[in-house]
Amino acid sequence: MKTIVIGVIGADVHAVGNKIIEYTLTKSGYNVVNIGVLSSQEDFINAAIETNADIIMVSSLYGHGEIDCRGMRDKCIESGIENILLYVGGNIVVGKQDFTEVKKRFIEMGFNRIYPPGTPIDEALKDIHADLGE
Amino acid sequence: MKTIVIGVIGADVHAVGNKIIEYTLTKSGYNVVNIGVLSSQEDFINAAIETNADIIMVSSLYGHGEIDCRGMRDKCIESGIENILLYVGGNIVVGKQDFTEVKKRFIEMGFNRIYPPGTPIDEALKDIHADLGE
Amino acid sequence: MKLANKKLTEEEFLEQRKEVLKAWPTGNDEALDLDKAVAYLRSVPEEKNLALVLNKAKANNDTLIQPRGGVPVLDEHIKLLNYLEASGADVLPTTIDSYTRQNRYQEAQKGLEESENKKRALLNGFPAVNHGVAGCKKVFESINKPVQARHGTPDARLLSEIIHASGWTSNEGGGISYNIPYAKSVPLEVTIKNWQYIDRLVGYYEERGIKINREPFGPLTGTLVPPSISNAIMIIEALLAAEQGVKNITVGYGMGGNLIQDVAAVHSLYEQTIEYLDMFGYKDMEITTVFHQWMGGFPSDEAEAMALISYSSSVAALSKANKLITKSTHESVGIPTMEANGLGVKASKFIVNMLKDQKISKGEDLIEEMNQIKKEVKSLLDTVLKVGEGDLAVGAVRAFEQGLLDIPFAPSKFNAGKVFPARDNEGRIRILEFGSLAMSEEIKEFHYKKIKARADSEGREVSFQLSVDDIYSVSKGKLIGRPLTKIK
Amino acid sequence: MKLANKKLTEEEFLEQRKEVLKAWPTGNDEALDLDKAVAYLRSVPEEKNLALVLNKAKANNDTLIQPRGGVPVLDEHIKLLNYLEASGADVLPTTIDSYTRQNRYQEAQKGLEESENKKRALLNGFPAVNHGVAGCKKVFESINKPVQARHGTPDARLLSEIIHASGWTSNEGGGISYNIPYAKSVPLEVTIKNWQYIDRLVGYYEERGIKINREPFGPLTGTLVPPSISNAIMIIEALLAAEQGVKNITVGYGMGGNLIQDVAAVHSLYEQTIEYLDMFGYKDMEITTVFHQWMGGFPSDEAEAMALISYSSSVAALSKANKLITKSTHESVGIPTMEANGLGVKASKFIVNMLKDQKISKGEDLIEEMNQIKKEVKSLLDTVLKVGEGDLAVGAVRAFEQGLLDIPFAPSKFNAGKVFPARDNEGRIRILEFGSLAMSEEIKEFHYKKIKARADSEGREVSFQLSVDDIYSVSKGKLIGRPLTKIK
Ligand code: B12
Ligand code: B12
Repeated sequence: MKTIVIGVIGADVHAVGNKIIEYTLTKSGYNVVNIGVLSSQEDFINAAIETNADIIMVSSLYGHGEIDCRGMRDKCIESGIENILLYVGGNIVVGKQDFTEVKKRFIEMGFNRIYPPGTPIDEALKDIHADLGE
Repeated sequence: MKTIVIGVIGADVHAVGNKIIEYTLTKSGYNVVNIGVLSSQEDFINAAIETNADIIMVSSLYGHGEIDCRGMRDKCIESGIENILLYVGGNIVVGKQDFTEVKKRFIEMGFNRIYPPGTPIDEALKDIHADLGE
Repeated sequence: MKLANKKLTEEEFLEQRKEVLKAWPTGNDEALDLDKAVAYLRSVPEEKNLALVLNKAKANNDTLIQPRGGVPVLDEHIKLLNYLEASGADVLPTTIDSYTRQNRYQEAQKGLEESENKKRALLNGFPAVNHGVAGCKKVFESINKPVQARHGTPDARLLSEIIHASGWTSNEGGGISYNIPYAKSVPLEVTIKNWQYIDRLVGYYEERGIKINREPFGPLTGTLVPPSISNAIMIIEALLAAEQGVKNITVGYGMGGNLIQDVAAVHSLYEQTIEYLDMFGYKDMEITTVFHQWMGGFPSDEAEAMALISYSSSVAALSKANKLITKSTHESVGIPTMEANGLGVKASKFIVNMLKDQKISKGEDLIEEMNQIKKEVKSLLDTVLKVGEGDLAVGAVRAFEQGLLDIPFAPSKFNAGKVFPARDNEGRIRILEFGSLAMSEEIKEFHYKKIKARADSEGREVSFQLSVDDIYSVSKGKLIGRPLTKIK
Repeated sequence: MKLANKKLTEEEFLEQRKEVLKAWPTGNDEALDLDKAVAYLRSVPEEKNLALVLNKAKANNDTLIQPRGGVPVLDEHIKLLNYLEASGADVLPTTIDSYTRQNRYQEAQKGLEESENKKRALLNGFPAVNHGVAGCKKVFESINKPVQARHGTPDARLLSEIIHASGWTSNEGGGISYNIPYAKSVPLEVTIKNWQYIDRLVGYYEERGIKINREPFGPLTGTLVPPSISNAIMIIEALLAAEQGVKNITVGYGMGGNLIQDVAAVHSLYEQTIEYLDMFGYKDMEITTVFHQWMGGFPSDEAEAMALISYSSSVAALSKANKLITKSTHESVGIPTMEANGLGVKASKFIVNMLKDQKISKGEDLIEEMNQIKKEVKSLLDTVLKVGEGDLAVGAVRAFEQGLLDIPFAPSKFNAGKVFPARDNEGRIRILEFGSLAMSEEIKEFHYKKIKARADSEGREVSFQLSVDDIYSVSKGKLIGRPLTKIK
């Protein structure tokens, strides 16, 4: 069973999507480790190391995603999980911005998959399958 | 007392604005000759000649104004009232068009004043005053 | 032939038909052979037959969404309808241009050609007669939903022949509702006869097992029409249609603006239509209702227009109307672009979905308003039948002649034009001036009191100024046209 | 100090205040001297004092319009507020960024500076503490309407000091409503104490004749919150505020989606708030209500979003709420541009104007729903008082500890999180899983039956899947999250 760490980064308290993601991924047969809202980069990374996770799935809804996610890949490298898959989704920047622009910024930050607003978790399932070679 | 001929041109049956225009102009002290809806260019011109009118005020709401108004200035000239003021207002063309464009077309057709959609008759009162030298 | 509310015999109908088809060359099309038309209509699939689609919507408690829309050039029109379908329209329209409505096919032809050449619409609708059966069939075959003709044509006989033979399973209009608001000098007697013919055509198909929907035009002038007046006319037109053999009828209502009055109007329209059809012995009737979003002057601000569209949809959904005719954010300016039209469809659909499973209970206020409307409708219909000496068609003509029936703000010279409406303190449409409208002293008293209370609260006299202010008010963002400084 | 629902003495308050002002350098501003602040607030004109503006709206039967909105950079924020004012907002917001909400002023400073440099907002709101009294006064002096701080801050003591001293006459929040939905690990005891301080500050001003409005945050998680739960929390927070000397309170409610339930909720919220304040002997209270447009996931289509905004406004107007908090067509995507925000204001204002003079009568259905809500609220409040041994503050803490009070979908670990809601067949929000929620068997029976009827009509089991479907449904254009193929 593959393991996915999920949570909401930064000072973000949007809990609903997080609960739904847990529900959906669990139902789809993954071992879900949910660190909940208001989680720091360290919280994600520690949980991933402890559970030997395959994916870290960062939610950011409140708009500070760009600030909150900076340097996360570096921290993964420092912590020895340089190859972990980093997904991010929700409403990851402030306001309605051109998403190709936004995506570029997050790719540069070392994220593997970046989802635009309103992508329900169900739509990410096929990417998970693909990335995990299932 | 100055005389104004009003009416709705062409196959147009929008009667409400016409009734309001009659009410407003009469209240403002003009002699209003209302030929009503579904009026032809000839109906307007004949009424103007008969009553020795100062202005012909054409309403066109339904969108065919451009076709319906063509050649009206020429007909006025033929009928010997070449100097009569021609006003037109309502929703004089089909759809939401750039109004400066529209205005140009109607100026070329010999109209003196052309009003964009939603101009209530009250707003035209000052133009009438000015044009009639009141 | 003398006017009477009596079914045309097949012979009379076919005799008249010969003349009708001669009015314009496209009447010559062999597809207008009735056997061929019957065969073609038989092949129309269930989901493209508006009569059946409406019956189903009614059973499912759905409110179908239908925009208005029509452009002159054939391919452009097909593009428009497909776009509207993709936006979520359940029923597709074809709005006919104003020359065709006046049977000025020559001018329509000119406008059509010029539109084709200039690549810019010069007509305000689709000239269906000029396009003929070939064009109209092409429209029908290019879409997946039922299509209805919407116009305002005093003499729509040829038009109706063409559209039905092309698989269009619904036609809007009626002898009164497509005359008084849409013409100046066509006698009512003439239009009632025209529409008897049109209904008889539908009856002809019905006799051959083909369901076609007919929809009297409820909003009339769209301008502060008191519900009892429009409902009475809807019922008259339903009865006249039923006599000619029409079975599937959608009676209409144009939003007034006050939620309770609007819901009451739709409920009582439905109930009284059934009641009168029953009373006159018409069997197996299939009756549905259609609600028109605000039909008066629209606000020019697009956000406000969208709000008005949405509010109209809420009222429609709460009234449980089976169909909703939508407007667009361009309404106050001109014929909408297809995009703007599509947005109106989307917003409206969203609202009816939100309200699909909701209702407002029949509280006292709603029941009282329904009773009031029904009482007034009865008063009007009783009078029509009385002056018609039992004949509804004759009665309608005489009632209009004498101002016993009278539609506010209508252009027709066969309409007395003595009735003036105004809103009361809750924004319900009441009657300020009755003229000769056939209503009892008690009813008049009721209306006067309501309007007086409003005028009092605004510190002014009961006068025509109230009507004028109310005509403008919604476009200015208020339901009631109160003076700016409200005196307590 | 032990938690108790007891007014802080002036000494206690002033003592605590010293610490509060030390949390960030801007707390040092001499304008925070209370005498100076009192003098400044005295100079606030009537039409810029939200407490007075709300009282007037209530007297006139108006629904005031207030958008959300806040951007990091001072001049940009002023521009935004002026734009919203020009769009028709009656009350102006200042939404505070999320770092400030967590008292992370350092990060807020970084975000502010980066936003200034990059000319692109990196914070999701206005960092009022970092801007300090100088900045906040500049905001206040640049506009002509009252301004309110809106946030979600468990410890908003310094923030509240700064905004009130700057002439902002209203503050949103409360010890429960700005904790459970907005924090993960802040004990309820701590936030209740924080908000007692904030209320005491308002009480301090009130004692000096300065009216300041307080507004508990009604929508909580904005996600299928049963009205009785949010109403109960509103009443608790109103009572806690009143104890500290607050007089002008606006209790809030977030739209659920069913018209009748929403109207019933606002009516009963108002009535029970008054009732409980009376019961506990608080005199001269000025109570108003605020309605929040749909607070859950929004549709991404802008026409649909506008429809939802308009529908929300209709419900608000019919509920006769005194204030309406608006959304924008960008809601599902991100913080709106000022233009999109302004359109939401315009549309909302249009609707409340259309409905200003309208009401829906208290039919049986509405009255029953009100009675149901009131019964449930009483059950919750009785329990809170019981477990608190008469003390409301203590009772609130213990009730949450034991899951007797429980807010669906909240992030706080001090919330049991055992309650799951789902809609019934009319779209009213009912409770599927009660956890330990303090409700009688009779109430549970009622909810179960309602939800069972819905599940039955959809041919499926009563399960958490209903809640999940209902969370998504509105954003997908349906009120009820029914399965696609509805089995009869
Ligand atoms: C009510 C209405 C109707 C009623 C009319 C009833 C009647 N007999 O009067 C009904 C339902 C019957 C109707 C029918 C049609 N209508 Co119509 N109707 C309207 C509507 C909603 C309001 C008009 C109204 O009464 N306004 C209130 C009065 C007080 O305002 P007003 O008419 O604008 O007049 C004022 C000003 O324009 C100005 N004014 C007018 N003339 C002049 C002249 C001068 C010189 C000046 C200074 C000012 C001035 O002063 C008036 C008083 O303040 C408008 C859209 C809108 N405005 O919201 C569409 C509208 C005018 N209709 C339109 C159309 C197309 C039609 C139809 C063809 C059907 C269709 N395709 O939907 C038919 C036409 C039938 C025909 N042959 O004419 C279009 C015209 C489109 C265009 N120009 O591109 C409009 C704009 C709607 C739209 N956006 O599609 N309609
Ligand atoms: C409900 C809500 C709230 C509730 C949250 C309650 C709670 N504790 O959970 C309350 C009212 C408390 C709230 C508060 C705030 N909110 Co809020 N909120 C919303 C709202 C309306 C719905 C969110 C929701 O629950 N949706 C339903 C769930 C199921 O969907 P979801 O959250 O989008 O999650 C799904 C997908 O995004 C996706 N997904 C999520 N993460 C990931 C990750 C991956 C890898 C993948 C593949 C998919 C994925 O899958 C999820 C399940 O399908 C949204 C706007 C919207 N969407 O309509 C704003 C919104 C998220 N909030 C916003 C903001 C700004 C705030 C506030 C700062 C207040 C404010 N300024 O108005 C505070 C923030 C407090 C804080 N510190 O975090 C903004 C964010 C702006 C931005 N990014 O530019 C939004 C977008 C509204 C807006 N347009 O302004 N909010």
